[in-house]
Amino acid sequence: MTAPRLLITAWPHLAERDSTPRIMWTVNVSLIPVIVAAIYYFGPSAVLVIVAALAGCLATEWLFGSRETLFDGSAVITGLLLGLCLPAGLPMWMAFVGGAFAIGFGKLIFGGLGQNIFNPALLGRAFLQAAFPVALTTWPVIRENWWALRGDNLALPLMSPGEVDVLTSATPLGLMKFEQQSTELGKLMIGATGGSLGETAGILILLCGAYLAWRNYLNWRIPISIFLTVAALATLTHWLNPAFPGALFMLFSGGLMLGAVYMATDMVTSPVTNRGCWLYGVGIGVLVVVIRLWGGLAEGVMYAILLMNAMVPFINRATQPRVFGTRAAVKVTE
Amino acid sequence: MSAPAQFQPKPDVPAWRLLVTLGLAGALAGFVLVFVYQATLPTIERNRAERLAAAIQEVLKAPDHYDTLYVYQGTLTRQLPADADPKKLEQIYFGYHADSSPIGFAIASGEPGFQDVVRLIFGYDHATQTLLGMKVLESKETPGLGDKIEKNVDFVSQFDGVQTPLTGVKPRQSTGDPHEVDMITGATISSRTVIKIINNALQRMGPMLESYQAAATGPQSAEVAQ
Amino acid sequence: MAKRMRFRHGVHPPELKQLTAAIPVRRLPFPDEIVLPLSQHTGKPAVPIVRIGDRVERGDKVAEADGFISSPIHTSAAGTVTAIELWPHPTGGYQDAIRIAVAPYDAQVPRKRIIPDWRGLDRKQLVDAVRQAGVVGLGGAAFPTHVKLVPPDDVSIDTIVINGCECEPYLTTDHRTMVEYPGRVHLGIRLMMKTIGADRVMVGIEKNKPDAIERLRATLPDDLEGHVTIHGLTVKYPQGAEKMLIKALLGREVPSGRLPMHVGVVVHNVASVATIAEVFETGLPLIERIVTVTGPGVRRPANLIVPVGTKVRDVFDACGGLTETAREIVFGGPMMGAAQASLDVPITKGTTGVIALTGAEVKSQHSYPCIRCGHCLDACPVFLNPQLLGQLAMHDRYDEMVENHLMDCMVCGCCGYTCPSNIPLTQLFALAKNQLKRQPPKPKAA
Amino acid sequence: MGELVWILLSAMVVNNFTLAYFLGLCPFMGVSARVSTALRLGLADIFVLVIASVCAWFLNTFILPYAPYLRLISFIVVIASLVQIVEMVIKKVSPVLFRQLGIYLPLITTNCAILGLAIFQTNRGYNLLEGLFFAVGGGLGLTLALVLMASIRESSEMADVPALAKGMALVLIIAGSLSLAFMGFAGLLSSS
Amino acid sequence: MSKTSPQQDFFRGIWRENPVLIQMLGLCPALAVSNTLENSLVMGIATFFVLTGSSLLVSIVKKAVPGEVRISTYILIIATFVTVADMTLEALVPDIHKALGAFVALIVVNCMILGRQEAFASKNPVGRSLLDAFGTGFGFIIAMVMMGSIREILGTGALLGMKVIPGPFEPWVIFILPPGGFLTLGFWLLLFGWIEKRRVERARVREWPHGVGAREEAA
Repeated sequence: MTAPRLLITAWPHLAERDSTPRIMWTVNVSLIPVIVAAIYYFGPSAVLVIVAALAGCLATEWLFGSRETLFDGSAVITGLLLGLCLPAGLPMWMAFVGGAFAIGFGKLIFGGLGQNIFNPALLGRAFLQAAFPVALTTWPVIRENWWALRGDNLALPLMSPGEVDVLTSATPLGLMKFEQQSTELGKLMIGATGGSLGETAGILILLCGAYLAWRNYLNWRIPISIFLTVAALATLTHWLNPAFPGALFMLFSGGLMLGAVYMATDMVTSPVTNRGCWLYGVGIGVLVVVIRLWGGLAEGVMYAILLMNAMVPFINRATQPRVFGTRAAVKVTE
Repeated sequence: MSAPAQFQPKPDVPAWRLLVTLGLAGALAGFVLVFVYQATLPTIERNRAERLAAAIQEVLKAPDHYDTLYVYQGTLTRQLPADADPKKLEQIYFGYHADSSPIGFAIASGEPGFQDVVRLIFGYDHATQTLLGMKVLESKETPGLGDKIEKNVDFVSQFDGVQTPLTGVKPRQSTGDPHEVDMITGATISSRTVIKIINNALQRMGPMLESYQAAATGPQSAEVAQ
Repeated sequence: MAKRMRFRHGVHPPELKQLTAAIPVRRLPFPDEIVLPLSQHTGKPAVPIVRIGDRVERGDKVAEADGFISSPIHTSAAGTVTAIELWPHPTGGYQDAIRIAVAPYDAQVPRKRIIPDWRGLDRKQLVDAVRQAGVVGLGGAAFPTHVKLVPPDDVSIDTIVINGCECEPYLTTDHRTMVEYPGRVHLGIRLMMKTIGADRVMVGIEKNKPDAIERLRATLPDDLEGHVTIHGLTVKYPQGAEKMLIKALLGREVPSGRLPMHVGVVVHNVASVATIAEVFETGLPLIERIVTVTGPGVRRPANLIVPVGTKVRDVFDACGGLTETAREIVFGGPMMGAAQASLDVPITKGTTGVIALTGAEVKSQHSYPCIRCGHCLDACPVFLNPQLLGQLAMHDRYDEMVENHLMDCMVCGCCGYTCPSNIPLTQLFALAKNQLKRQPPKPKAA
Repeated sequence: MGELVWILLSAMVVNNFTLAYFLGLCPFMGVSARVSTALRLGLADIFVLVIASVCAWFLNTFILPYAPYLRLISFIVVIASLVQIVEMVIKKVSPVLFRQLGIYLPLITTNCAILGLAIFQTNRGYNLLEGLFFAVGGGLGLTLALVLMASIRESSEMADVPALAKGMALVLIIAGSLSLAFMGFAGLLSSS
Repeated sequence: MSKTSPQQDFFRGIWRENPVLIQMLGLCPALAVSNTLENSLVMGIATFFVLTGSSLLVSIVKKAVPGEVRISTYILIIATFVTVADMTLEALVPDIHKALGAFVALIVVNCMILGRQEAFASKNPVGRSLLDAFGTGFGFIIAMVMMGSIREILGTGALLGMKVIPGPFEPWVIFILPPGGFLTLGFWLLLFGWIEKRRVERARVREWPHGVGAREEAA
């Protein structure tokens, strides 16, 4: 018998079928329904904004990252998520800048995939929100003419968006906070309201999230703890002061669904321990409610997640698992 | 700072020398400071007065002259008793036309806004319960959005002639009510802060203004009648 | 028992046992040469007592145990000692081994009763016989069995746990032992109860071997009834790890850094138990064992009785040879087994199985950056944080690894199995432990 | 009461001393590499801030009306010497506490957060109670920023940060990101 | 301290040992008030004044001050100069003084100033101390101008209040907000790091023109 050329690899010689690129691309695929919903509601503007954000991310990754990381799907997730949390009428150049910042300063500067502290997409959005507060809070309404742009998407780079005749309206949260107007729950659930591109279709996002949780591509403890915390606090505050919205409204309005399912669960920027995930989710839930009810902003999901991202290294330290056989009460027969 | 680490005590220096050195340095510093203080004080005070005058000028629509009133023990008074320290009391201003007919009060007040405390001064005619003008003195509101409360002429000019108490409405939803102020789109909190400051200040000061105006205009109108 | 017998965490690799699970054990013909490494067990290597040119009969002792935690080695075939030299060893690298050219056409008749009959032996004599027979744990680690038969005076053992889990994929050695030699298992149990002095025995078998559970229950002698219980356990890796098994069966947690006996338990692999009985039955020392030869790279997978020292090349020949696509040979199970660099590596007492993997099964060695998914934390049966440990290992921060309980790691491979980024976590830990063994961590500065 | 809570929260998160007012940057950049150190430094900070707040109020009420030009000098001299005295007292009374916090005290005395607190407090005309809330809020804010920064730096220590960004550039970017995240608290408690 | 030439004394602080950009001293004012060029300049000049003034005084009186009270005396001197600067600014440019707010007073605790006294002025003759202070002060002003101009141009589209970017430029408000301060300094550090890297690479190519792959890389 001729000896084959033997390979020496390390044990274990079996591995789960999952791989990092596979996880990333699955998340991307699971975003497709949400993107389709965005396009259904916001027309060609949705395509333009998402493509611009994606281009910003990929261009930066290509320039400063490596070839491999360009194709592992992680930069694509950042681009899509960033695009989905922007308003439809945003000039494309702003979305591009957001993408570039997200990848450059949200990810690459920390050493690339897996090493960043803050969710890159949210950091990119927070940067845009701070840089262009007006453009980022101009919410176009869903309107009859599907083909019309929802704002000056095509503004020249660095230039202000021109005055385009677009009907704008406040988001359901804005209406609630500043004018005590509630929005019909049914509309909230199917997403027929003003808001960012991807935050409108609550039910759809939940379904996609359930799929990802089933595949173990997201830690279900995070969204569940966020939902429970927000629902509990909202019920309590609503009971104490009926001017505050109730639990269902809180859950389905704004970016909570998108944030809880896709942003907070970003593996890199969420805790590694399960106990940590519970804490992290509860923290996000509390911050969301606090910012929404008592803060100056109508929506707090983005900041809540970023703040808890900053807490994650601390949470990880504090929730190290108890190692087998180190419980104090172990009885030792001597 | 690494300074303390390099500290090398020299035991042969007597304590009195240390004290003398510090004392000398302190005395010298004090001397210099008093000198510079004396030299700059007039300019500084003039600057402050000018700034205040300019603000009052703006919100009271160019009064000929004005009185400084102190909030003292729940009333407004022009003359303070000798034992009260004017620097610790809240001050408001009462302006007159050239013919000594009263214009109204200029009241400065502040409350937390979007970022930090917003301070503003507004002119108020108590007789007609209308505002005469508003000027933001100090704010850190978001540039380009919240800072429209001081930079947007449309917003600021609304406070000329509006009835109190104010209510804020969205631009497209105004009904023509004289109490309404159009808020700035996207800067609801900042707009509301301005309205809140004015309403709260008037609520707090209302009775005082009432009694002062009655006292001030009463004798005056009698004079005119004579 | 109402309580669910389980431990937390762990992984569910594919079982892959169907290749050999139903194939009865058959005997491998004697090869032309056997190679007996002096170190086939945990502890000090044995010392050779033969010289080159010596003629030895089957079952003769060729190397003597060196100390208490050591074990003698016997030849598994008659022949002539041709060399005592460095030879490829299953743990990697080269180690001293005795090469014996098997005498052709020899009847291979052993000397009579090297090991005495067990009947009439007292406790001490029994243990000594086991020691003389060179019996070691057959589950893989090859810890000398006699050491575990005499608990130290300061501990009292109340339960003997028999490990029939065989949680590693592919392997069916223990499975076939239980199905085909239940009598030996029960005899072994009886002998152990006598030496250890415990009257409760719990046999843990994963539920994917219903025939083994059935067979052991059916053949249980009446007098052991009430003392021996046989438990079906959830199928999960690493169910067969001592600490996990004790946790699952008894709910006791072995304290970090201590041994099972500190919670009153001794764990023996089921094949070792059967071997204890076997040496007394046949009178021969441990010179052959059951090995599962399997994997997609083998033409005819089988369960074989292999003379210890047979080169793996000869084992494959007996199974129809390797396929064209075979790429990697693994000794032991796929989770913890070691890949072999040569087909000349001999089967030792601790070799549970030989697996030939094809290119399709060999795991890619390309790893991605850690994305902190936390799957390894969910997998680690001893609740370590492999993610953190891995990072520390990559930066050579061994002292901090110890602070994070590196020493509790049993390199079971769960973290590496589950890691989507394919980071060789288990190797990093094994390497770090080795480094630390060589160079103990500095005591923390006060 | 609402006013006091607002002062506390404003100094702590809305206008965080470090992330919005840039006070106490030296320890933030320099000492914040270890979480345990950062935590102790933060606690010591709160302590000194409270002392400074009381000092500043005292000086401002009883002395400075007569000599306003001495404000800066008196603040710095009085606060520094008082901290020194407290340090000595702690050393005598509780050596354990001294080992935990004391070694940071000299470092803090020359920290701009202390003088900044005193000046902000007098500029805004806070009374004693308001000053105390301001000091505690500011101290909590400093501690929060320090601990967050330290834990993030600890975890980035093992990251493959590009050589270009290693050190201060990365710290500044992290600080910028934290500052961005803290913008979420804008308008807290002032909307109603 | 090794012997240095007067040129070195002066130029060291401007670039190679720039207090803000290299030594990371005096960050508080550099980040807090650098949102417009005007503020940055005034702050830079005020700091320059305090630094040179106190350096001069410290190097004059250095012999007379015992070591034990050295630091206290320096702080006293610095605080005096700062108060002078504070009052002068309030008299001359009240609007900018208002914008700078408490940060003028905080020059006292700018580590850069006390650091120069402790490290240089207290050990060197008057002339050299003054040169050193000039250099460091200029270095600080340069850093402030670099911060202020970038932040003002990007944050408002103008420089010193005059529009410099044509067209309907959309200002990047973040640059005049606190996060912008951190980020701008971060950008500058990255840029300098990159330039330095290039310089080192070039130098290496000059030294070993046929070095291992170095030439191709640089080309």
